[in-house]
This record gives sequence, C-alpha cells and structure tokens, in this order.
Amino acid sequence: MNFDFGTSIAGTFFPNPIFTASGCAGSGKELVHFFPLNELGAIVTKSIMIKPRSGRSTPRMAETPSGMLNSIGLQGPGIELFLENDIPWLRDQGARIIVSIAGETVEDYAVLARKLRNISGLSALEVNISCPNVENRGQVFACNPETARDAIAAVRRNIGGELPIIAKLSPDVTDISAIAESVVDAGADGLALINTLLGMVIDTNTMSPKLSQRTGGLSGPAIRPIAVRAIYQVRAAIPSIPIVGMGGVTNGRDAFELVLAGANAISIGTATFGNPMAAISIKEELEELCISRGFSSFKEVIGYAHRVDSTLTREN
Amino acid sequence: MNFDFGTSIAGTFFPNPIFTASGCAGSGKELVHFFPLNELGAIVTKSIMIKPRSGRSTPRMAETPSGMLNSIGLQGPGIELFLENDIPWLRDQGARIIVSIAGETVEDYAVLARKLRNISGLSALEVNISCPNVENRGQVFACNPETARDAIAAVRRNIGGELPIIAKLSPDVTDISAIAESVVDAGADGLALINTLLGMVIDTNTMSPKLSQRTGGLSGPAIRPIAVRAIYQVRAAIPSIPIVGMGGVTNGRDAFELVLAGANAISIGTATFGNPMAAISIKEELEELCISRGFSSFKEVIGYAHRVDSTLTREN
Amino acid sequence: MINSRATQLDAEIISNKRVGSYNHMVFAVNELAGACRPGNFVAIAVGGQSSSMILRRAFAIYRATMRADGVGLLELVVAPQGSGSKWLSSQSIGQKVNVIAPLGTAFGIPTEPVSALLVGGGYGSAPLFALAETLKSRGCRVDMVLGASTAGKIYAPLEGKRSVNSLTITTDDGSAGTTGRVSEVLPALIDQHQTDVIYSCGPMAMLEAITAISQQAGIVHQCSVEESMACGIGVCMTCVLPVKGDDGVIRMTRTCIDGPVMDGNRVLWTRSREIPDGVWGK
Amino acid sequence: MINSRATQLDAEIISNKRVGSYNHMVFAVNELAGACRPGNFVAIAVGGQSSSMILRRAFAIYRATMRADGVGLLELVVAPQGSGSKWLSSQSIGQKVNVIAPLGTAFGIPTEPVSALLVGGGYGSAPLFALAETLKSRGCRVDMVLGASTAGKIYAPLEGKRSVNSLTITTDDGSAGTTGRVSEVLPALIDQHQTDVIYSCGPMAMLEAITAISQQAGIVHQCSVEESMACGIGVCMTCVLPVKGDDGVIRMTRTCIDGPVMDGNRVLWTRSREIPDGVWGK
Ligand SMILES: Cc1cc2nc3c(=O)[nH]c(=O)nc-3n(C[C@H](O)[C@H](O)[C@H](O)COP(=O)(O)OP(=O)(O)OC[C@H]3O[C@@H](n4cnc5c(N)ncnc54)[C@H](O)[C@@H]3O)c2cc1C
Ligand SMILES: Cc1cc2nc3c(=O)[nH]c(=O)nc-3n(C[C@H](O)[C@H](O)[C@H](O)COP(=O)(O)OP(=O)(O)OC[C@H]3O[C@@H](n4cnc5c(N)ncnc54)[C@H](O)[C@@H]3O)c2cc1C
Ligand SMILES: Cc1cc2nc3c(=O)[nH]c(=O)nc-3n(C[C@H](O)[C@H](O)[C@H](O)COP(=O)(O)O)c2cc1C
Ligand SMILES: Cc1cc2nc3c(=O)[nH]c(=O)nc-3n(C[C@H](O)[C@H](O)[C@H](O)COP(=O)(O)O)c2cc1C
Ligand code: FES
Ligand code: FES
Repeated sequence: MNFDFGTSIAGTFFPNPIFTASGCAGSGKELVHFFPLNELGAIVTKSIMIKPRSGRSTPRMAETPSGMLNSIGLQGPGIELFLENDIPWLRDQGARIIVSIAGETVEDYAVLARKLRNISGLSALEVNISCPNVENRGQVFACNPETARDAIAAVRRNIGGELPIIAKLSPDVTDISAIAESVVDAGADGLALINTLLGMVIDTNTMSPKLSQRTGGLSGPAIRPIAVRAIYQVRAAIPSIPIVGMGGVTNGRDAFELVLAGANAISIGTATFGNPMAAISIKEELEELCISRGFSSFKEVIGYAHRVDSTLTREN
Repeated sequence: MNFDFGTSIAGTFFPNPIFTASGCAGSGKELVHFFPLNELGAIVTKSIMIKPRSGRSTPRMAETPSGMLNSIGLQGPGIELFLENDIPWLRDQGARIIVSIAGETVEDYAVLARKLRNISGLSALEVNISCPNVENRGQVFACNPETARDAIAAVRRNIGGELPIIAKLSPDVTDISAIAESVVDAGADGLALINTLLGMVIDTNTMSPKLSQRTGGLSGPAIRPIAVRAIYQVRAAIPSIPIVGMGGVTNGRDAFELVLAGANAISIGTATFGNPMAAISIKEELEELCISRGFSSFKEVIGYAHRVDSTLTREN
Repeated sequence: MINSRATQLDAEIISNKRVGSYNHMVFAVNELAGACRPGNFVAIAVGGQSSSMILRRAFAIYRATMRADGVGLLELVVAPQGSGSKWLSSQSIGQKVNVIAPLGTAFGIPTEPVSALLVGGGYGSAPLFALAETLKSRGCRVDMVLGASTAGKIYAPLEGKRSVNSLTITTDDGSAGTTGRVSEVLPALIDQHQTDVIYSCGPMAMLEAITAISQQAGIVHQCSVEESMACGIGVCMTCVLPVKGDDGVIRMTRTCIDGPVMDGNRVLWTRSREIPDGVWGK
Repeated sequence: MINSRATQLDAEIISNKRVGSYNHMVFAVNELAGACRPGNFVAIAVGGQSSSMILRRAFAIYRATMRADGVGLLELVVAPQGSGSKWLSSQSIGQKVNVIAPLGTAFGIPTEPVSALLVGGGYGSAPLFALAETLKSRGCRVDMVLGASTAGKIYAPLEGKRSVNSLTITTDDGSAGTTGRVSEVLPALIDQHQTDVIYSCGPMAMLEAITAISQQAGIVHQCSVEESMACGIGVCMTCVLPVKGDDGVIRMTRTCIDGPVMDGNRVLWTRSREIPDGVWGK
C-alpha cells in the first residue's frame, strides 16, 4: 500500500499526524526511553512561561471515571532555561518541535513570541490561552473572544517570519466557534482543540476537594465526545483552518474519529500516562484504519464526516 | 441511629433527598415495576411541552466512555394529555411530583406555567431551559443570562401561588454562576445542576455522526467532575439557593460527593438505565454514608466541603 | 407497559461454547426461565465493576427452560462484535453477570394451526427455534429461512433444525445454501408452503424487505426489531420506531416495551434521518 | 532521568495469597527481575480492557528474583483499598496484567558495614525486606520497626524476619507489639543500636516524623515517599514534592523518577496546600 500519511499545518509539513499533547510528554526526555521522538509527527512541549514556575502544591491529580483531573499549575523552568536545555536536545533527537507558550498578561505572550522568533528548528508555536489573565480578574484568556484575540494578536505582532501560530482553545465556553473566529481574525494559522474542562473531585473521606487548588482540568476518554463536537463545529464554521485535535484519544479508532470530525493532526495526552507507547500504537493503528477504509492519503480523511450525503441518509 | 434524612427545596419538604432526573424515568410508570415511587424524595417527570412532540429520529443514543449521548428531542404527549394521564396516576402512587417543563419561546414557558398553576399535588416545577430558543437563532435559553432570565421570569409571572420554581441550567456556558444569578434574580427558588453537555460521536464504520441529529447530550459518570465543580461554584456564589444536583451519580459515594459540594437533593439519571434499582440503592448507601461520617442530619452535609479549615490545610 | 414478569438477578454462566461466529451461552437463573416467551429479550450489564460501559446489552432469548432440579436455564447466542458483546462472550464458566429478564413483547402464537415461515438474519435466528417448537406443538407447519453474509454466521444448531419442516439457507457469498439474500427466496417459499404468517428477526434492512414482501402477499408479519437501547425498560425513549397504533395514529414507539416483536406492517420503515411525515407530534 | 532499565511487559499472575489485610502477589516476568533494586517500584494497568480506570497503580517491589529456569519473579504486597488495588488483588492465577518495571530510584547501599534501622508503616514494609537482605549481605546490622493501625496491617512474613537482627512492632490499637506509633519507639532504638542510617517507607506523615527524629539524631534518612502518580514515568508532573537539590535550590521534584527513595532531610515536608516559601519559581 502506498498510503500518504503526511499532513500539514499552515504550510509546515509533518510526516505523520500524531503529536504529543502539551504537558503530557514533558520535553520528551523520558519518552525517548520508550521510542525515538522523530517517529511522531511532532513533539508539543509543555507550556512554557517567561519565568521559572513552581506550579501548585499537591495533590495535583485525581482519577475520575474514564478521565482524570490535573492542576499542575504550569510548573516549568522558564523560557531561558528551556531554550538553553530542551530545544537543542530535541533538535538533536531529530524531533519536529512545536513549542507551547503560556502567559498571565498580553505582554507575556508578546515577550515569549520575541524570545522565540529567532530560534531555528521549530515547526510551529502553540499558544495556550487557557491561562488566568491576571489583568482581568483571573478570567481565562480563552474564555472571552476579546482577551483571546488580544493574546493571539500579541504573538502575531511579535513572532515575525514564517512560524505558524496555533491557538489552543478551551471548551469551557458558550460558543467555541466564536472564539475560534476571533483568534483566526487575530492571526492564528491553526487551532488546537481542546484543552481540559474545569472539574472538581471531592474526597469523600476528607470531605474536601481532592486537589490542593480545588478545581482541575478534566482530560481523558471521558471528554472525547466534547472534543469531537468542538472539532466538528469549528471545522464547519471555518472550513479551511488547520486543526490539531485532542481529547481522550487512546487508540487508532479514537484518532480516526477526531480526524473524521475535522482534525488535521492529533495530539496524544492522557493516554501516554496509561501507556508510554500510546502515541506510537495510535499512529500505527490510525494508518491501518485509514488504509482499511480505502483512503489513499491521510488528507482525504480530514473532515470526511462532513460530506453531505452521509449526514442526510442513515446507513444500516 | 436517629438520622434525619429530610431535605427541603424552597420551603417544600421531601422525606429524603433522592429524586429521579427529568427524562430518565418517564413518568414513573415503568419504574414502579421495580419499587414504590413514594420511596424516593420525588419523581421529576420528563420535560413536557405544550404540544405533542415526536422527538427526533433514531439513532438517538451512543454509549461513550463512562457516559452516553442522547438526543431524544423532548418526545412527549404535550401538557394536556400529560395532565390528564400522568399526574393523576402519580398522585395515586403517593409520589411527590416535580413537573419539568420545556418551551421553544418565552411565551411557551408562560403558557405552561398557567396550565400548571392550579394543578394540585405538585411539589415543585423544574424549568428546563436547555432548549433551543426558536426566536433567537436556536440558541439555547440557558446559554445566555438574558434569555435564561426571560424564560424564568415568564414562569414566575404566571405560576402564582407557592409552587417553587427550580431553574435547570446547562453546563455548556462560560460562566455558570452568572446564569445562576440571573435566573435567581428573575425569581427562581432553586436550581437544578447540571443538564447534559453537548457532545458528538462519529461512527467509524459509517464515518458519519452516530446520532441522527449529529450532536447529543453527554451524561453519566464521565461528567461527574463537571457537575461537582458547577455545584461547588454556584453554592459559593449564592450560598442560600437550594440546589438539586445531578450528573453521573451512580452510587451513594457519588451522591455524597455532590451533597458535600452543595446539593440539597440529588437526581438520578443515566444510572437508572444501567440499573433500574439505582435510585433506591443510592438512597440507602447515601444514608449509611452520612451516618458513618458522624452526621446526625442530612442538612449538615449540604455544602460541607466549603467549610474553611478543610480547604486550607491538607489532610493525610 | 413493561413485561410484568421482568426480574433482575445475578446469573451464573454455566456454559459458553463457540459455534461458528457466535458464542452459545447458558446462564443459571431461577423461575424466571419459566416466565420467558419466544421473542422476549434480556438486558445484561457488561464490563464488570468499574467498567467504562455503563449501559446494558440486549440479547434475544434463544431458549429458556426449567431443569428438574428447579434451576432455570437461559440460553443466548452472542455475536462478539463490539466491546460489550466481546466482554460477555469472553467470560468464563462460573462468572456471574447481572441480568434483567424477560423483557419486551413475545411472538404472537396463533390459536389455530397455520403455515408459518420463520426468517432469521445472522444471530436473528436465535429466538426463532424456541418459537418453532411452540408453533410445532400447536400443530403448525414451520418452514425456516436463515440468511447471513457467510456460512459461519448462520446459527442453526442440529436440535433446532429438528423442529422445522424445511430449512432454507442463503449466504451473500454463497459459502452455504443459496447465494443471495433471504428476501430473494421468500416469494417462492410463501407460494410453495401457502404461508399464513411470517415471523422474522434480523437486521432492520432485512425486516423492511420482508415487510414489503408480506404486504405484497397480504399476510401477517411479526418481526423482532433491533434499535439501540439505553435502558431496555421503557424509561429513556432512545429505542423508538414510528409505528401505527390501533387508533391509526403513528407514534414514535418504544421497541423495548412495545417491542421487540411488532407487527411489521405497522412499522414505518425509514432510512432517513428525518421523522416521517404523518408521525404524531412531528 | 527515568530508570534506564524500565521495561513494559505483560506479566502472568502465578500466585495470589491473602496475608493479613494484604495480598501477596507473584508475577512471572523476564530478565527485568534482575534489573530491580530494593526501593524501585512498578506501575500496573488495572481494570482490564474497557476499564474506567485509565491510570496505572504504583506498587513497591517486595522481592524480585530470577528462577533457575530463567523466569523472573516479581513479588508485590497489595493492600486492597480503592477500586484499582481491589481489582488487582481479585485477579486469578493465570491472568496477565501489563507492568512497567523497574521504575524510580533505589535505596542507597552503604559501601561500609553500618548499623541500619528500617522503618515501615503498613504495606510500607514491602520494600524493606529485600533491602534488609542486601544490607545483611554487605555485613550491616539491620534492625526493623514496623507499625500499623492494627495487627492485621503489619506485613512481616517469616522469611523476611530472618534477615533482621531485631524486629519491633507497634500498633495504634495495641493488638500487636507496643501500643503507639513507630516514631515513639525510634529514639530509644537509635540509641540502643547506634544507628548510622534510617531507611523508611510508609505514610507521608510517618516519614515526616522520622525526618524530625533523624535530624535530631544527626543521621542519614533515606525514605520512600508516596505521592499520587498519574504516569509513573516522569511526564505528567503530578507526583512532585519540594526537595532541596545538590545546588541548594528547592524544586518541585518528581517523586516517580527522582524518587520514590529520597533523602528525607532534603524534603520540605508540608501539610499546607500552599507551596512553601523558598521554592524555586514560587
Ligand atoms: C432486542 C435486541 C435483541 C438483540 N439480540 C441479540 C442477540 O441475540 N445476539 C447478539 O449478539 N446481539 C443481540 N443484540 C445486539 C446487542 O444488544 C448489542 O448491541 C451488540 O452485541 C453490540 O454491542 P457491543 O457492546 O458489542 O458493541 P458496542 O459497540 O460496544 O455497543 C455500543 C452501544 O451501541 C449499541 N449497539 C451496538 N450495536 C447495536 C446493534 N446492532 N443493535 C442495537 N444496539 C447496538 C449497544 O447496545 C451499546 O449500547 C440485540 C439487540 C437488541 C436491541
Ligand atoms: C511509589 C508508590 C509505591 C506504592 N506501593 C504500594 C504497595 O507496595 N502496596 C500497595 O498496596 N499500594 C502501594 N501504593 C499505593 C497504590 O499505588 C495505590 O495508590 C493504592 O493501591 C490505591 O489505589 P486504588 O486504585 O486502590 O484506589 P483509587 O481510589 O481507585 O485510586 C484512585 C487514584 O488515586 C491514587 N491514589 C489513591 N491512594 C493513593 C495513595 N495512598 N498513594 C498514592 N496514590 C494514591 C491512585 O494511584 C489512583 O490514581 C504505592 C504508591 C506509590 C506512589
Ligand atoms: C497533566 C496534564 C498537564 C497538561 N499541561 C498542559 C499544558 O501545559 N499546556 C496545555 O496547553 N495543555 C496542557 N494539558 C492539556 C492537554 O494538552 C490536552 O489538551 C488535554 O489533556 C486533552 O487531551 P487528552 O484527553 O488526550 O489528555 C495538560 C493535560 C494534562 C492531563
Ligand atoms: C435519555 C435522557 C433524556 C433526558 N431528558 C431530559 C429532559 O427531558 N429534561 C431535562 O431537563 N433533562 C433531561 N435529561 C438530562 C438529565 O435529567 C440529567 O440532567 C443529565 O442526564 C445528567 O445526569 P445523569 O448523568 O445522572 O444522567 C435527559 C438525560 C438523558 C440521558
Ligand atoms: S431502551 Fe429505554 S425506552 Fe426503550
Ligand atoms: S507520576 Fe508523572 S511525573 Fe511523576
């Protein structure tokens, strides 16, 4: 079979569409123990901020039915050390690198974009705007079309050159298409859908919230129907925008589902915690599935569930 | 043990806090085969509209990891036949009745309220505002503080008398506390949290959305962390409002969790599909759990996770 | 109304044998075995504790008998398709599963001896053998047609075959019997056996095709339908089909309690994702 | 860095016995048994296919040995607490589970013979017996203190007891040994045995109390900590503790790869839900 598994996001080519999800693979230094990083389409690094961050105190996680909550609080070394240690190492691995950035103010995003504009060997920038905006009562940037736009516009103005900007959106909004349109307007070349949903677990022994910060982000298979819906809606609203889909993908079938909904690439998050080799098996299973369904290239599958006939008549 | 299991919602007393969830128990005619309906705190009936409704075509459901999607489309006989057949029957069972209503326009809610104002033997009215508003581009009433307020205000103006109004909110919003404040402002005596989340499943064999209407509502254990978070947030925002909590409650532990978060009563939805006796076992398990934790009345448990000490220091 | 004999209990698996593409499974139950009628189904919880599968799976009752020692036996034919049926069919003898049975309507048994044609597609043959026995015991002529995509998917055990006057097999790939679909052989069989009533169970498209044939021939058609069911007990409204009632009104009707056995001529078969015109409340 | 010998494989359960409140379980593995050091842990997938439990569970390695026939044996002590450990401990012999092992750091073994005091709380005794054997073989004196709420929660098998010079038991309810907590008997034992190094494993509150004692006594304290772990391989950052590094900087440090065995004197024990002052990046 001569199946074309390549995909591209705003002009950048990736030999296959399986990426890691930000925050679920560190900078790859542990996963490389299990597989060569260049076997994946790209490594999306943990969201990095300007300064070193301790993150939150523990407990930082709670398992939930078919999912988990996390509240890491963006622990990380800050952009300087990250550029010094992680990027060169990833380049040495031959990995395609997507750097995820996060800020607390619009200016933070601008600063991070400037720090990254001249770094060579990056494939794209993912902008995590699911962060509390300290200048706006801590409301998350991604929850409001204006603040989402401001953050992305700041990156756009400062990034220069060709590096594609992928805006990562939160599903915790009334109208995700409106947010998507707003960030595309502001210059996003692609979208990453979806970040975690805000959830809480109360420990019935201590009778208090289980996580030290009370709430956390819900990820894993539990949220897959939300991810599929969000991707499908945004793909319908903005047919041409590249989408990196994620949310509960655990096997090739799940990845196929998100691609049918409209994803151009798939990030693997929580599944890696259950199985360090998850991304690799998903990649293999997805390719087989596409071939077995008679597709000759991955690109044909993207958004295939939107074709008109299929949604009007019922198959048996 | 002399445990006081009673609860009240805006002045109406219920001997125990376990209710059915709207749409997950019909009008009780099938469940009565498994247990006497008056053993539950209340039966919340399937949302009824003014006219008979066929609902949507099938497939209407898809199982998801620890959850399910449904798109029934509010199938029902319309308020006239409902009042003629279901209410007298439920009264004969000795059940405490909470009628759920749904409309497509603000006027629909007003009409339904007028039809119900003189019906005796009702314990409360639940107002399902997670319905597309045909006068406003099909946007769901519950997704916007103004339309949510309008629907509830219409019921308030027309219901008269003492019947408590419980507004049922959707979690598919950026800020559920804002919607909660808006409907309480408009005269809601209580809140029901949460309705389903909008999701989609794509059948990877047909490569089309599995449900005939593409999207559906996600319910079951998968959404429990969202329900706990929503209840906790709204309880913190409006400390005095009675809350009927629901979302993925499958056993006594789960119910206890939602009560700790702030629920005054618990509705059992999807769990009944897996086990017709679910509500009864949950009731028994919840009572045992409250007693084993040293509470002498159910009311003490409501919102217990908000007590100050517990959220500041970490228990081991 | 829900089947008035419906009971919930833990049932031990006492046999589980691979037969072609299927698993024939036997469960030890109590007196409820005596309450089961051909056409009824059971709803089984799958996946064990802390399973991500929260809904029961429905299975037609293949046979239900009471042993002399008072143990009831419930027999099912399980096709390992998706995660739930694969889980069930991989359970070992001695394991217990939670069962609700009997559920739904049963095939109507004629009071007079008639000539009956039983048509099954794939595991849809399961409820037909018990039906054949009952019909035989009432003096009916019983002919059977079983179809499937391929030979391994024809479920027709020896003892079952004994209770029919004739058995015709069709497969799409010709690996057994006549090549083609059951609907292609039906008209001739109806003619030949002077069929008074058709009983059928199988994929919805097959039931639709049989309905067209039975309407053409002007004969009764009782079919067992298969819609996705979330609850199986009538409370969720997921399992509906547009069906014409005694009063002539077409309603979205629950196939779990007003079915699975329904009058094929009253069902509005449709493959569209729209509610057909004329349905009450559309 | 992740344990360089970490391997993922399906391991068959070859023994599963109830011992007091625990299950002693033996798994057949390959050469990885030879790669395990006292203090390392394993991460096991629980719940089977279509489980709602998506995360692995971590267990300290009780013993890891290579049989003459080349089969490696991995032994764990499992406390059936929540849904995952209950599932694991209810699996039958012959079942396979997916295991990643060995993970994490090991107890540091002194190059000289020293006097070692091993302190275990509940199932925290599990990794201490293999450690005791190793220490013994290096000529160390090994004293052991095991504490639990009640006698059934003391895990101290006969063969384990053989490798220690003395064994002190404490229970909160006095059902075995001294009534009270391990921390209450420690100062006297340290004195008596002229302890050079304490090795501990158990609840975090116990480790904190031991740290205070070891600091007081000015002796080394290697403890195996237990934080909630989502991945066990260093990629999720859920399992962190504030720990002072060689450079004096206190960082939120992953206990799955820079632990579970850590220098107790470098951990900032805290029960507050706030990050302690002085932590890098606060
Ligand atoms: C009245 C009735 C009788 C049935 N009798 C039999 C029988 O005798 N033998 C047998 O093998 N199967 C029978 N089925 C189908 C069976 O209930 C399961 O749907 C099927 O085994 C697939 O489930 P799964 O868990 O393997 O697949 P999954 O993909 O895990 O199923 C996911 C969900 O979709 C539903 N679903 C999937 N396929 C179907 C289908 N074809 N029809 C209805 N719902 C479906 C499932 O019930 C489940 O809720 C019957 C179904 C009904 C409604
Ligand atoms: C390094 C390490 C070594 C361990 N060694 C052992 C051992 O030898 N024997 C043993 O019985 N258990 C051990 N545990 C605890 C074990 O991993 C499980 O956490 C415990 O069995 C509870 O899981 P559960 O599935 O039964 O409970 P659940 O309530 O289903 O667990 C839900 C989630 O919370 C986490 N969790 C719950 N309790 C704990 C806990 N006390 N510590 C950390 N995470 C927790 C679980 O890992 C899981 O992710 C160890 C844990 C760690 C981190
Ligand atoms: C432990 C953890 C840490 C995460 N950290 C980040 C992060 O730093 N930046 C980000 O954009 N998303 C982060 N995410 C979200 C994931 O990238 C992903 O969007 C989400 O988990 C849904 O995908 P999944 O279900 O495959 O995990 C994190 C998720 C988890 C579980
Ligand atoms: C099949 C089905 C039908 C439902 N119908 C209604 C309805 O008519 N009105 C309503 O307010 N909520 C309806 N709901 C939502 C439930 O009442 C409940 O809010 C939701 O399912 C979450 O609870 P659960 O996880 O316990 O099911 C329905 C849910 C399901 C699964
Ligand atoms: S399956 Fe629930 S009503 Fe039929
Ligand atoms: S458990 Fe994931 S980093 Fe330690």
